[in-house]
Amino acid sequence: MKPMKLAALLTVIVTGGLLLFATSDLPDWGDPLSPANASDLSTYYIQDSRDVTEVPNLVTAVLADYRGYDTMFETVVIFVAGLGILSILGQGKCEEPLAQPVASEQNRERDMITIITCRLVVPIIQIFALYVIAHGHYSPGGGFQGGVMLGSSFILIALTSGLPDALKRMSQERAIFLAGLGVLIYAGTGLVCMALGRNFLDYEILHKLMGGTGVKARYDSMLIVEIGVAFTVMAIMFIIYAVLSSKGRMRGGL
Amino acid sequence: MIWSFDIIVLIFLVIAAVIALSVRDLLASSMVLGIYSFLICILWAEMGAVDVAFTEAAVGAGVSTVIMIATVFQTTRKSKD
Amino acid sequence: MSLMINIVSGALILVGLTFFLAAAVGIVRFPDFYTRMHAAGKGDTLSTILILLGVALYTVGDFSIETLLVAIKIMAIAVFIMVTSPTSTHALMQAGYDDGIKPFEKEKEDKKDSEDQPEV
Amino acid sequence: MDVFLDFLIAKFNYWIYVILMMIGLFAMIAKNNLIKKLVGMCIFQTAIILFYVSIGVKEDARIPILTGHEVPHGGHYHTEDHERPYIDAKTVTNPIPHVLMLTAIVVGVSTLGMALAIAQKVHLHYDSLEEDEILAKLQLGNND
Repeated sequence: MKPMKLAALLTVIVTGGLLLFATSDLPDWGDPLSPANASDLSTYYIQDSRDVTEVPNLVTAVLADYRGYDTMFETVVIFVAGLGILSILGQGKCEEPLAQPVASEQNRERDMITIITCRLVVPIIQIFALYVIAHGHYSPGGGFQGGVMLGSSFILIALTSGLPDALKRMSQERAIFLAGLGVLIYAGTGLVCMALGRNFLDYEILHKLMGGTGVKARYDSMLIVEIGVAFTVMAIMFIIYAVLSSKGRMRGGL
Repeated sequence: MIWSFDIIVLIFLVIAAVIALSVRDLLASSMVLGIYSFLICILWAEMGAVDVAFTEAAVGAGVSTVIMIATVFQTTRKSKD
Repeated sequence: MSLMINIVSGALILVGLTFFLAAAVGIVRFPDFYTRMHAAGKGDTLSTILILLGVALYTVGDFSIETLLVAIKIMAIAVFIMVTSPTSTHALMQAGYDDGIKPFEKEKEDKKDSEDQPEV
Repeated sequence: MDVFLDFLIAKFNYWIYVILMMIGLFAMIAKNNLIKKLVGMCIFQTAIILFYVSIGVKEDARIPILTGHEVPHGGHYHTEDHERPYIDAKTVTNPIPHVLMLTAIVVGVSTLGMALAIAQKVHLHYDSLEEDEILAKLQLGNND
């Protein structure tokens, strides 16, 4: 293994030296007039996107509206990753004994203090996650962050009172259903736009269904899309944990 | 942006990365990777990317570390390098 | 009035940082796992709450509904930390106990070497 | 001294990103343990994301959330009637890199989960996470 390490070191030093040399051509850190910062596109987003969408958080506006196509397929990537993990490790057919003694499954006494605290804390986390999803237009947050927080609240249940307890609340089938539902909500919004005669994910036309003006339709459909993202992310985060912590058996766990 | 704060956090970042790769216990390695994620989260908050920092705080310190530890628990804790 | 609030909040933050320093010194200097977690759990919780209290007081300095809302949010964080931080310390201790870590005993250390300070 | 300090502030970030990236690359090539390789992958990935985010930084700029905005009540959204203040693009951080990288982080954690699942599968088959041991067992299997 020694020559391999030497070759790696050589590669890294050469590549790093070249990249360090190339940094002299980059614009200064924090330069407001660098090509990326002074481009017409970013100036447009900063100056005009609030008038067009009524959303003060520019990141949400660009994420869910202008770059909605990109975000939709990122959601699909997450969905596919969850399915891939399930198909690599899932099945629950593996017969080799558990790494830890089976006692951890049922008999091990769970700690009362942590369970009670988590019962206290999990609803607060979930409410805060819903707040993050719904308030993403005005503050940092949105579907991805809220979804991860919702997923981690289920992970917290699985960590304290055991994976079976968490699977009772969010079974594998339900998680996959919710993940698919999230993608369906996102793509369905786009398809409704198409059905009304505009391009895919061009929310402005949705005011015919929701009432109000085109601007309000964009504002509202961003929330719908974020909810779809949150469903997918929540379900997939929980599936990843549930599969990895139980080697795909969906029982036992940490 | 506060450049002095930035430089300090960046130096800590390199230290955390080196420790995460050089420690032989994989559990400790995952924990240090969680610290690394949190330092990056601080860095992004300082750079004005609040949404990215929020995501990293939820993902890096929450989910990423947990699934890493779950894998280490299910496989093996020892590492030869 | 504003100056008074600034002084009080600054003092609160300073006291909190002192406790933080004490907790950090405790983590380094205490002899075994349990005492270290003792220092970390108690010192961290108290100092974080004191610092957050100082920040909340500083925010209320120029009083309006918005700053009051921000202060209430900060205090909500403090309450959350007050519930969760001791629990996480307890869970860590429990895990260490289940794993069979022996607590530090003074007598055995004395037999080994008669130094005043226990080995870290 | 001032010239040197300005140069340091302007370029120090990029140097550290390159160093982090190279640490990750070295770990991915040279480390023997599969989990260590994944840790290296994480570090590499975050270095690239750091580079992207730092492109959008502007000196003395605010976060990309506009304030001074009153929420219209009762569904009255007359954008033409509102007096919008002119926003100087220099005072707001560039939001585009944030958007690109926000999704990259969440996709990154799901790919990390995928990689960990493959590592668990490898451990299930070869009972080891060390590269050389796995290769030795593969050789053994081929010789049969």
